[in-house]
Amino acid sequence: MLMTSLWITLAGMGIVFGTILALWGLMAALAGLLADKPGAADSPESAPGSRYGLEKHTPTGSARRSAYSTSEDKAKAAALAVAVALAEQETSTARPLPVPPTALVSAWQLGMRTRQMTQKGERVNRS
Amino acid sequence: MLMTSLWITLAGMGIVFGTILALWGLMAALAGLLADKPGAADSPESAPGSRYGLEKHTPTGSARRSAYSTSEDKAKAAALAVAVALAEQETSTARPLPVPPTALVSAWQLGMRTRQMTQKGERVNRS
Amino acid sequence: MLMTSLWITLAGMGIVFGTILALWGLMAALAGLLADKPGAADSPESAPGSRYGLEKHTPTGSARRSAYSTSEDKAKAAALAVAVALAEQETSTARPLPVPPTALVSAWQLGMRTRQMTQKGERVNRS
Amino acid sequence: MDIFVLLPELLKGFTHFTPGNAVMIGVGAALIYLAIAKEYEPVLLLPIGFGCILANIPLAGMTAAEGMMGVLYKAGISSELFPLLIFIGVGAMIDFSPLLAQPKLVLLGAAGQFGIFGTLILAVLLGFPLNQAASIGVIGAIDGPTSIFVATKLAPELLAPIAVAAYSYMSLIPIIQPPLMKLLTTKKERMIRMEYAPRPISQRTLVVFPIAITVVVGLLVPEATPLISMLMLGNLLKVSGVVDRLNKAAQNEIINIATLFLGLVVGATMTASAFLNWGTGKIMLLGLLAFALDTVAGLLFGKLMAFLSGGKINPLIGAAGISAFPMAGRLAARVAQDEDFENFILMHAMGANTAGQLGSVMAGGILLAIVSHLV
Amino acid sequence: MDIFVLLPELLKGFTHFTPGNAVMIGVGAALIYLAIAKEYEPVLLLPIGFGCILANIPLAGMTAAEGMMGVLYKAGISSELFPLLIFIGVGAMIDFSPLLAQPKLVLLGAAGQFGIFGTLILAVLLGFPLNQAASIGVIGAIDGPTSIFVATKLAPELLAPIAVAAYSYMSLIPIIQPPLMKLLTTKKERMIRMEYAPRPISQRTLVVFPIAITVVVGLLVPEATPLISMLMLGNLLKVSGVVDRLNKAAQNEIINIATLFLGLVVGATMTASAFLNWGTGKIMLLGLLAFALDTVAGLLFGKLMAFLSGGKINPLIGAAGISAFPMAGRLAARVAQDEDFENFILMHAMGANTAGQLGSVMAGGILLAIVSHLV
Amino acid sequence: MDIFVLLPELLKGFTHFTPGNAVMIGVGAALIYLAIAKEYEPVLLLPIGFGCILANIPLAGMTAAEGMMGVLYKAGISSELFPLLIFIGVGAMIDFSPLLAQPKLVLLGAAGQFGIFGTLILAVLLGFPLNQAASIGVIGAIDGPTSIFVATKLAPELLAPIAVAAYSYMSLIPIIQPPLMKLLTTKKERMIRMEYAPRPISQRTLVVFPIAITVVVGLLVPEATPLISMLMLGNLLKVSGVVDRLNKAAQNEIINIATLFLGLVVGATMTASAFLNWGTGKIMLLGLLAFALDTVAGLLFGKLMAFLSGGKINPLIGAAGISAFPMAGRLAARVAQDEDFENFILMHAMGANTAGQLGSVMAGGILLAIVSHLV
Ligand code: NA
Ligand code: NA
Ligand code: NA
Repeated sequence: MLMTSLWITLAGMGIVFGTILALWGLMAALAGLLADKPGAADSPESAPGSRYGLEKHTPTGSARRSAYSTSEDKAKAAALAVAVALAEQETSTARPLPVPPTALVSAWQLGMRTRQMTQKGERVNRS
Repeated sequence: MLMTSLWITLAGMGIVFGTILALWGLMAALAGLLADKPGAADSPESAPGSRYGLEKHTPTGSARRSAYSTSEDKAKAAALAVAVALAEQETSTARPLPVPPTALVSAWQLGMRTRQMTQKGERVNRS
Repeated sequence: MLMTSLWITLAGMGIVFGTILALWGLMAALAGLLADKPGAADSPESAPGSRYGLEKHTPTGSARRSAYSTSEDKAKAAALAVAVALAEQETSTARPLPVPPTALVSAWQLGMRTRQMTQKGERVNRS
Repeated sequence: MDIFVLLPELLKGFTHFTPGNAVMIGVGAALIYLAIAKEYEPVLLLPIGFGCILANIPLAGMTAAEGMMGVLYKAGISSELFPLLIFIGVGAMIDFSPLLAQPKLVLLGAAGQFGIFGTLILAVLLGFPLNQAASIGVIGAIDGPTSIFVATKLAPELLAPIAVAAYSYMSLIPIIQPPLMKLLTTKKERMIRMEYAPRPISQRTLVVFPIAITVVVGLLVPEATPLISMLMLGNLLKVSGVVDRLNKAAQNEIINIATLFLGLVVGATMTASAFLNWGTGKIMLLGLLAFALDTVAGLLFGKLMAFLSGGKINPLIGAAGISAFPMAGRLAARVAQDEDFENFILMHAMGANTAGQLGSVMAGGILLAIVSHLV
Repeated sequence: MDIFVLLPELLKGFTHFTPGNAVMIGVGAALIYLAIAKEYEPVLLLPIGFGCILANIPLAGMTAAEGMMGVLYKAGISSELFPLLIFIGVGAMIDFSPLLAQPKLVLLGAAGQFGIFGTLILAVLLGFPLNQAASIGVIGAIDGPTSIFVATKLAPELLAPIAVAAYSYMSLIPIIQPPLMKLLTTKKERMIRMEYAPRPISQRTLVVFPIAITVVVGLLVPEATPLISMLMLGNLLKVSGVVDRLNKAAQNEIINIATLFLGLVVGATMTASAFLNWGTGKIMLLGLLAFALDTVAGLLFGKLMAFLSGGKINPLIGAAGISAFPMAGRLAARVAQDEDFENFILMHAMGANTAGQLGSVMAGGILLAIVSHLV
Repeated sequence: MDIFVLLPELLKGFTHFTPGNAVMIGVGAALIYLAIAKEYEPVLLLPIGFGCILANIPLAGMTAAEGMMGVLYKAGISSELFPLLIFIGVGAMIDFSPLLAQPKLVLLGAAGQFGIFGTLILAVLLGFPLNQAASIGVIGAIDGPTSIFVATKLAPELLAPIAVAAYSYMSLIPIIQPPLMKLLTTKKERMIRMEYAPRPISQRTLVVFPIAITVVVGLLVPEATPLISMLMLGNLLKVSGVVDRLNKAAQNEIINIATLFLGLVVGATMTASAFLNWGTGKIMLLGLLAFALDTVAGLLFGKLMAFLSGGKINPLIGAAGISAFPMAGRLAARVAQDEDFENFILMHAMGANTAGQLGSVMAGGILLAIVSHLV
């Protein structure tokens, strides 16, 4: 019985890593093959995020990402990341107001969690 | 058969009153045991209604209640009650506009009923 | 087998036309019997469209219709039709924004179709 | 396939159409008229009326077991799912704080249920068997889902007339009650002003209340558990303040869809054979009586409390104990204001009104317990 | 558990993968491409395409009776619930006032159905049995839910290709119709201006209309009752103006959920064995023909009305009688405007278009009646 | 009907009430307390707690097969519909572009699954049969729907404790992970800054990704297809940008209703007999271990990648590979910022986090495949 479970662990983790490696290849291929030709990236159609209006609400918006993914400017990225973080904090505490559906969505998975983090997280860090 | 139904009435109303008495005790206990310590009532968490943003729409909002439940000022209560009544009249007739879900909710149970009251009620009162 | 299908066609189209004729009579009767008495048409209740707030979004709004159905002024009708057409074009491309439900509704049946029309339609017309 | 085969096929709709069908289609149209022109509980009477019309179109097969209405009946009525889902939404719309602020008002929620039992007695006298008489009595709960839930269990064959009575009269409250109020109370009584200095209600209390009610009522009246628990679940979703998306779903998606289908399916049971008989007439009559008896009992008990409290309680709020939330509550406050514009008893009336909602559900469960025990 | 047991277990997905599966996954991807890149009825073609992919992943078991797709198929297709729920939402989006203002336009809704029967004949000639031929013909209803409803009853085995044809060509209307319009009408005809001085339509009329239609069509064509009644119920919810929450539920929750699941489940029937055969090809071809025949018949009947009315009617609106609401209507108005920018026939075209919607549903019901009578 | 018949009838609720019921009602209340006061996954723990209370009210009959909970269990759990519907909504809320921008991060999604298997071994050592041990292990997927989906198939009798553990600990991530992070990583490692110069991701890529994942994972791990495909369907609805109404339905109506009912029904399985035993205690303990093992494995693998990459990768993002989307990702970024406020690894952490979501689903499917093959 123990042997079996060890076998399962070996086989299981093996297959997990195998499958994940396959996905790595897949993603590398996709991101390579389907990348936008230079310049095209600016056209409203192909710019990721520009198609979905919800993006502005969702936790990690490719809209935001693509905003600086093309530039190497670290500081800008940092500033943005902070803005994002703050924005999320607000979202999480904005529940009482009649927020748009997607914000409520975040309120679910991310809202209360982010808040817990602020609370507990700090508690932990203080210790 | 008639006897049976009389028995049912006796037993039924008896049990109803019995159960209701139990609830009376329960509520008295709850309201007593779980009352906010003085001062705490001001904290955003414990102030009833402050937690739900819908309150502003719902028929009899504890938000409004708690607003004057702590004060003895009758006149204030009166003024508020009027405001509430008027507000509800409006809600009930505001249906055609794209109202928020909760207002629609009232529109269901309270909207048309309030309106009927105004109509029929008055008709009755005039007679 | 072929005879049967010819029979079905004959009978089928016959019944379709028969039923449609019945509907014609029905509609003529309805529109006649239930027409508003002159003057009444101005009262907010009986003016079609005034009852539903959604109208402003729906493709062919009787609200708009009734607006000029009573006047013979062609030019006005024309101007309105254009406005309508343009409005619809916008609706169809406004999807990315958080649009009200009904607008989304159009976005479904009419949005992308209208757009296709503009695209393909023009392509065709140019040819 | 020649014309002699085709013709009867063409006219089968008419050849199977009975005068009864015609009458029932008229009834359906009348319900829709009341829903639209008079705005009598439109969200329910409109679908009921439309379902009634569908049930009386011959050979349409929608009410067959595998037809749309048959499928929905099985999914939502036989399973009792629809009334319970509606209760989740209703619970999310009720605010119990006026009641919690003045617990003694809960007694009015008991008195307002007498109509249920009074009507049961009359129904028995009119010759209805006990299970049917009880189902008819529950029209006196003056709470649609409760009536439907109990009728489905005791006498599903009477579902349609009972639902129609329950919802039609619900809309007539502003016509049924005021005369009785004027008749049974003196101007002096109606002008009684009530102190409003309730203890503040903590959010803790608001949250514990629905849970405690579910457990206590569940232990006292197990048969009432499904109804009371779903009502309290909805209320908990609202007062908890941490599950807004569930709260909104309860107040919208869930209650809207359940209401539309419940109405359609209840209406679809209104076939000529099932509906066109003296029984239906008697039920409509008894239903009206149930509403009146509830109001009278509520008012008389209100007068008793007024007397015992030494004129500190306005008997009008007794009429709000019949449930019919939130209309009866607002109506009582209004009638008081008609006597004396300065007299505001809205919060007391709403307290009695929510008590009536609780009382109705419990009375329904109690009746279910006793009768299913006897039948 | 050694490697020799494990290995086949590891590769079973591939060992069971057939070339047919590969092709069908390609088909699914193509449908998703059309949905996203070309915006061909995306709300339906995207779920259909995704469902098609799911159905061709070996051993996933989602299309088994107890798998997700199997459960949804039983719940929504076998029960015919999904197309009917979609019709409630569609009905709430249709405005019949342009038609009520010009009742004679309803005739165009009959002519536009010829494609159904013309295609049936061709399908029979191509060797399809009658039940299948009829189901294929109903692609000519140019109304997704109608096609699916009829196909489910007469030839469920053809559900997928029929649904795919119906919805793909629906999006091609702007490519299919204009050439035929230009071919069959003279510039002079296309430039005919139409008076627009309809009688004003009272709200009373708008409310009675859906009820009357339900009863009359129900009596004339019982088999069409489910479809027409749900379409009219949705319309009644909208025009009544007193049940906004039900109206909104119909236009959103109900239609959205039904559409998503309908698409997934229809797509999940697209297994290689069921889809990859000459029949599918023939059906796609016949479907295209059905659209063309509808348009031709509509235009010719439009020309006839133009002639009989002494040039008072623009034959282009005949092409709007095929249904495909609301696109065909707007397209006809557009083509007229291309000839003469001052020429506005939008309201007439929409009248014919809504007439086509009614005609399609009735024709579907009539075919169902006749064929189930013969098969 | 005399008092001697009535009395036991009156008190039956109490006479059937067991101490076990009392304890379980306390457990339910505790879960509701955690949901409201501590905001631990309230949308799930609140319904679970309420369902638990309902299941322990004697004679209420709600958990009977024909009772409300029984009906919903059959409709949504036995059919596996609820967790899959929830996944459609979750998928519509995930953004995979941070992962697509840095594909190598996907490896962290594999390491973070070790807890599943480590826990399985411990469960076996504690004497659980294999099917139960595996179900307990899947708590380590740290993804509610996956745990419930697998447990339903392998050991439905353990559904309640597994769901409770999965969702309670999910909320404790901010307490469970930081100490382990501090313990296993040096300050220097935590201060590693990561370049963020990803290739831009085209919309084409975002659209093809969910489709490709469905097919590839479906072929590699057929048992994972239902979960992964619904997750990807939701994501496709969002990124396609052409089916906003379906996207919104997935993110609201569908997920809200499924979540409410899933919670209620899971809670309703918490009867005293099924829940009050040592097994439950062990499961809660093992669940906690699963979370810890996942985190440790993730961190160690992160350190390995940091070493191999020559200090270019911050090992903290390894802790985000356990899934628990999106909290674990944000937590890792936060802890890094606590060391050096200028250090922003949010995008890398979210990439690892979404990889963890994929890894969890696949690991769940793989375990299902292996174990159902052995049992
Ligand atoms: Na009552
Ligand atoms: Na057609
Ligand atoms: Na995991």
